[in-house]
Amino acid sequence: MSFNKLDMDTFNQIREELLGTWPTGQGLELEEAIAYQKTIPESKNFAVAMQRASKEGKTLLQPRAGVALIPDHIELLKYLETEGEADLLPTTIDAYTRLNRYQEAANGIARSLEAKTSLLNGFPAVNHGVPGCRQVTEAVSKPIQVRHGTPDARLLAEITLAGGFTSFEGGGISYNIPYAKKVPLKKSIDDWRYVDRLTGIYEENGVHINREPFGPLTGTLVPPFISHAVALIEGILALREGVKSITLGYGQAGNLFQDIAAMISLRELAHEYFLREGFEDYELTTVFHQWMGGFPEDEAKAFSVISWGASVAVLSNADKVIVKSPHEAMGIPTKEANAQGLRCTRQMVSMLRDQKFLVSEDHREEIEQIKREVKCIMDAVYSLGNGDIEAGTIAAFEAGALDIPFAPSMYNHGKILPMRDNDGFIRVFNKGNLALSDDVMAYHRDKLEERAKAEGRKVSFQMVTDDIYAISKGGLVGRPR
Amino acid sequence: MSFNKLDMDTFNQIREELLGTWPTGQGLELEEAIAYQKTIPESKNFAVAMQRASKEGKTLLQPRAGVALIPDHIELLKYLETEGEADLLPTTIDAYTRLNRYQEAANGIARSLEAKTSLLNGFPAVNHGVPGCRQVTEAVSKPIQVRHGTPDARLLAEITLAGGFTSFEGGGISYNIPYAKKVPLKKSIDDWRYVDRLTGIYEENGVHINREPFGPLTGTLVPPFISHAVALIEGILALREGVKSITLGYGQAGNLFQDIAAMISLRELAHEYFLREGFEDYELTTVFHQWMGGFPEDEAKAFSVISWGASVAVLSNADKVIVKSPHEAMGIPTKEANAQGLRCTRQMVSMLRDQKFLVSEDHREEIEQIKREVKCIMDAVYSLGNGDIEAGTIAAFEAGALDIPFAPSMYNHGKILPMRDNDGFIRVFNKGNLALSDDVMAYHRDKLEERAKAEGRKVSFQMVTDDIYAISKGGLVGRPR
Amino acid sequence: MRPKNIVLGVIGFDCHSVGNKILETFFTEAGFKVHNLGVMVSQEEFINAAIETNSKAIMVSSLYGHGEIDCAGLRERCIEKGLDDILLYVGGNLVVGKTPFAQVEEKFLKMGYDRVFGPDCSLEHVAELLHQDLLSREEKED
Amino acid sequence: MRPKNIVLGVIGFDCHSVGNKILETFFTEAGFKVHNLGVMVSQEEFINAAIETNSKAIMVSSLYGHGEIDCAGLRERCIEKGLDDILLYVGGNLVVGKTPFAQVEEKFLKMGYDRVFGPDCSLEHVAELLHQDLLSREEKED
Ligand code: B12
Ligand code: B12
Repeated sequence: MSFNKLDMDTFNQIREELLGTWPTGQGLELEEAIAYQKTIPESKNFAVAMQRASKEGKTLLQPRAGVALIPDHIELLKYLETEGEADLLPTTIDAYTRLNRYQEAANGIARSLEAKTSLLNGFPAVNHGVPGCRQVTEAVSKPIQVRHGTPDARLLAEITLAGGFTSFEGGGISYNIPYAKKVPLKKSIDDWRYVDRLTGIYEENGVHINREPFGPLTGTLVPPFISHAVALIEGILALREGVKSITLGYGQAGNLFQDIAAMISLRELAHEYFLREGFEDYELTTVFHQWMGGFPEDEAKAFSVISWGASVAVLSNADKVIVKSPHEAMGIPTKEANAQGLRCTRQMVSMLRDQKFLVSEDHREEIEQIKREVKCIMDAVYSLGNGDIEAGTIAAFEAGALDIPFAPSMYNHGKILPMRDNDGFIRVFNKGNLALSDDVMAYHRDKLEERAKAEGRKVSFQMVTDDIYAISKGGLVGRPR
Repeated sequence: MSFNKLDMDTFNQIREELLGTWPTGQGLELEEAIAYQKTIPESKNFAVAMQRASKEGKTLLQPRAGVALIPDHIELLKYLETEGEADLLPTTIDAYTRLNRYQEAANGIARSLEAKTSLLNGFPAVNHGVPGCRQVTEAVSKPIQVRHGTPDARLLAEITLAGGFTSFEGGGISYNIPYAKKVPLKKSIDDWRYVDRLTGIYEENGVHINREPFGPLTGTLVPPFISHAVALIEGILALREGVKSITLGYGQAGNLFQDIAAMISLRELAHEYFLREGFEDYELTTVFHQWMGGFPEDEAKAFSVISWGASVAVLSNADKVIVKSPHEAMGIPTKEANAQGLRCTRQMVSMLRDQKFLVSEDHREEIEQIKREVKCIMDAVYSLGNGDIEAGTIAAFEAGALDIPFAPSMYNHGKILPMRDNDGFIRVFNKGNLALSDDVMAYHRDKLEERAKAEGRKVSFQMVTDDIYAISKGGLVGRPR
Repeated sequence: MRPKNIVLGVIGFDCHSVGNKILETFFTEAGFKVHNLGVMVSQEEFINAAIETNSKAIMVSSLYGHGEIDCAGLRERCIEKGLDDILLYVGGNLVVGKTPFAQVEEKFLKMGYDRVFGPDCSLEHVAELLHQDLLSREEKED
Repeated sequence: MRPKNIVLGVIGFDCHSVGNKILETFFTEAGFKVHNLGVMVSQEEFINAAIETNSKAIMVSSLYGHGEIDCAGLRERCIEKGLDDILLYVGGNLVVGKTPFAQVEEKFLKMGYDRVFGPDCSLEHVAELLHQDLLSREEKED
């Protein structure tokens, strides 16, 4: 089958309309933006930093952070650079901007100015416009990325890339299904095609920009094969539009061996599928997210969860780890709490970076198991789309052949129920319409029966609920009380 | 060869003299003490708790804690029980008492009363006497142990066991060589024979008392085979005197695979050597100590070190973990900091308890390597003593065939220099007179050369210093700066 | 006794769906008839649903930090629409940043919410309070 | 310039030997002639060693928490024994419990120590200060 990049005419037509949707978009020149990007020193380029980390076997640390006002946001980032020892910086975007509610964001900025504290849960980059973004990116010395959760991120991408950010998170599936309710998947995939094409244009003009599909999805009991399938699809779609630096992500599941198997299989699968799609010229790196589900409120316990994520990130050779803070269960962290999460992670990363993980035969078997599962899903996607991966993805979500647990989107089937087995591996309890083969499902069912037997209760929905609360209540497998 | 328990005449003779050395010893009746111990509910018996943990595959949490005055000490322990969620309680003894300086301890009590805060680094149990100890042990609801570092702990044992403690830490080597300067090894081994015999007498009278040789020794770059050899010797000496519940310890070295190999080999070796000595009727359990060397000052980083220790404790199936606090680098922790260390550890233990560790072939090889090393040392001890393990131990220390790194004792050879290899395993750089075979040493040297090559510097003493500081400065292997 | 109707949803542009699914299951098992609007629910949608289903309580969640902005004015709008006596419960991570709960509670009580809950609240306790509160409203009405 | 004699040791009944071994190596490499008494050193032993070796500085370590008790009176005893002008440096975990360093410093300065160091002190910096302090004592003597 064949595919083409989004053609320049269509791109320009969309672009013209897009830039008119909010005042800060008006008059944005791509040439000027590219020229500006070229003035940014290599030491601040995200793609370069990721590739170097991968070559040197390092795990880079990145927090999440964003507040409403520019001076506060700069202060926050600088604190995370110095006191937090962060290697990479974020700019987390507020939830109004994520849903293109720029008027509400403006209101949030105004109320934050009044209240002298941020009432927004992130940095409203579109409202602050290109000059505001440049103020931020120029004030820091580390590579900096836009992190968000935006189904239609086209304007955000235009403004932030012109604003000097060198990496952009998200994808048409991962920033829709877990983040939105009513956005059609076809629309978000199309809109992200624009973002990827924009990135491709930068690349073609000699500006290296990193792209990172959002690995963890809903952050809640997501079996590795599901997030892997999404990562592979979004990776392929990005490479098609000319993206060169791609970072695939995965959110910690909790069991050491499942997580390491997931990280190993993610890398191996990506190369396999990318090659199969005809791509050879790309830089693949990985990111591991510390526990993305509910956290314990007690800070000493939260440190433990952060540390465990940090250990597994290093042991699995992630090129980057996304760091949580001891405030996670309660609210957006203060800069101090955020820096504590970073320093805790830093200590772990440096204690463990020299340690090679010795993979056993049984462990290798779990790696193969994940690959088998991913193959089931990807085969279904390709076949439902008659070889067209976009159409196949949309059809797969519609049919529930690809299904993300606990997601809010009405375009998600929402029938799959994951559950932990007796060792804490996330397995599938109810597959819904997931395109898993019978032998794969038999394996999952055996594993879950093992747990049911150990707990002296039937495999049931109660276990799912217990598993969701487990880590925040101190545990991994939600045992009966 | 043959051996006998310390005979009752000698025991009683020593005892009479001993009890006269400080007023609180006078008139202490063993029958009364045994009768008192029998009134203690089983739920508070340390030996029972350890054995149950082992059977149920649980890892119990125990902090270190002790202050000068009885009411404060009780408050502290109760806080650790409730806010700290500790499973087992300690009573850490102050350093004057450890060296039988009861007069200085009395002075410390007086000055603490004045200052309204503890000026002693532990609980002076001898000065507080049997009634004071009973006040403490009766006030708490968890099993409680005496933790110290006392070369001559005979009076301390008499008073605390009569005082209702159900476990007693230490041994003739482990509480001398790392803790004292001028105490002859022969003397401390003899004095600990008394302690073990006393414990044996309790056992023979139906009172189950746990004994725990101190595993970590100097806590600084101790290769597993050295602490294992000491643990085995002290275990054998204790069993000989009638001890039935024995907990062997090990201090975290830092590399996950070395630590797990150490814990597995410790258990396997103990059963092997105990059986060889003719013991079959004993309860063997294990304790893992979170990092015993220098800590980072920053509390967020300290949490990371605590968490790492907690993870390895669970993954290695330790029956008990000794918990550090985020204040470790700075001073004796407040009760709050101590409880934070416990809660952090609790979270990790419950997140990881369901996870089975998958041991690979290469990993199994490290287990065998430790066993080969221990065999070298134990063979030397047996042969130097012509089969008499006490004499052999004394001779081995004198010859340096058994040598503890960085120890203050003049009865320790002090020539061995340990160092980390490129993966962070602790190896032997300079063996001094250690009884290691040539092939074992060749393995160590190869591993260290690997590191030297990676660092582009010669294997040197500077590396040892760098390794000592590594964790406190954020690292494991002390890389050149 | 017929099960009591309640409306449930996550307000504003908030996508956190996990807690919402759990609340739906929980309150249903606790004997309520739950009308769950899911995530990203506007004030209008809450009010219309309450009117349509004749619910006597609205359970508002806000997790993502914009609770202060999103929740303001709901009480006034309820009164406008004739829902004079409706119970308003609100819970979640209601403000941006870790904040002493008493402060958060005060803020939302002032906005006209009847009860305010942190993310750590015991759902059993909430269900009890809700039964009681609904009962005493009924008694008042009688 | 001949290397300057200094006495080093861990005071009281303190067994922490690791830092002591490092200090010995460090100060030797920094150009001092170090008379290391090791751990568990009494005040008398420090003073006698200083007299015997004609040392102009005593470097006292205390790690185990009893520093406040063990270190008191050393200055007075030095004067008694005719060591009027000897430099007294003290370092380590000097008191029981995590305490703001300024407080610890004040306590030990009052006891007559010339300089006080926490466990995190930079040894390079200490060596510099020691060279300077010894130099200015010599100048005074001249
Ligand atoms: C998983 C998660 C996500 C997932 C959500 C996936 C999904 N679709 O559900 C993803 C990754 C997508 C996500 C995204 C974001 N998240 Co989020 N997320 C979490 C996390 C880790 C767990 C939430 C969860 O599922 N908990 C488990 C469920 C069972 O608990 P719960 O949601 O708290 O609900 C219970 C209680 O709150 C209570 N409750 C809730 N509502 C009500 C109502 C009533 C009446 C009552 C009585 C009780 C009650 O009962 C519920 C059941 O027990 C929390 C932090 C945490 N809690 O650890 C952050 C958190 C909620 N997220 C946060 C933020 C800011 C965001 C983002 C804006 C991104 C960002 N800036 O970091 C976006 C949101 C974008 C948007 N449009 O909404 C913040 C909110 C900050 C604040 N309030 O100050 C939190 C607290 C993290 C943090 N500390 O920064 N998130
Ligand atoms: C290893 C260790 C042990 C080992 C010691 C083995 C040995 N023989 O050396 C063992 C396990 C045996 C042990 C025992 C005890 N320990 Co201990 N131990 C430690 C630990 C973890 C590391 C010490 C170390 O080796 N650090 C590495 C070296 C290189 O650093 P250092 O010792 O700090 O020395 C440097 C600096 O302090 C400085 N410095 C030191 N002296 C001087 C002097 C001058 C003039 C200058 C300029 C600088 C300077 O330079 C040195 C080199 O860089 C520390 C906590 C920590 N630091 O993390 C606790 C610690 C020192 N121990 C402590 C205690 C209380 C004890 C015990 C009493 C047991 C107990 N109650 O817990 C017993 C002591 C019994 C006795 N008689 O002394 C406390 C002291 C508490 C306090 N001051 O409030 C500490 C701080 C732990 C804690 N937070 O509770 N310990």
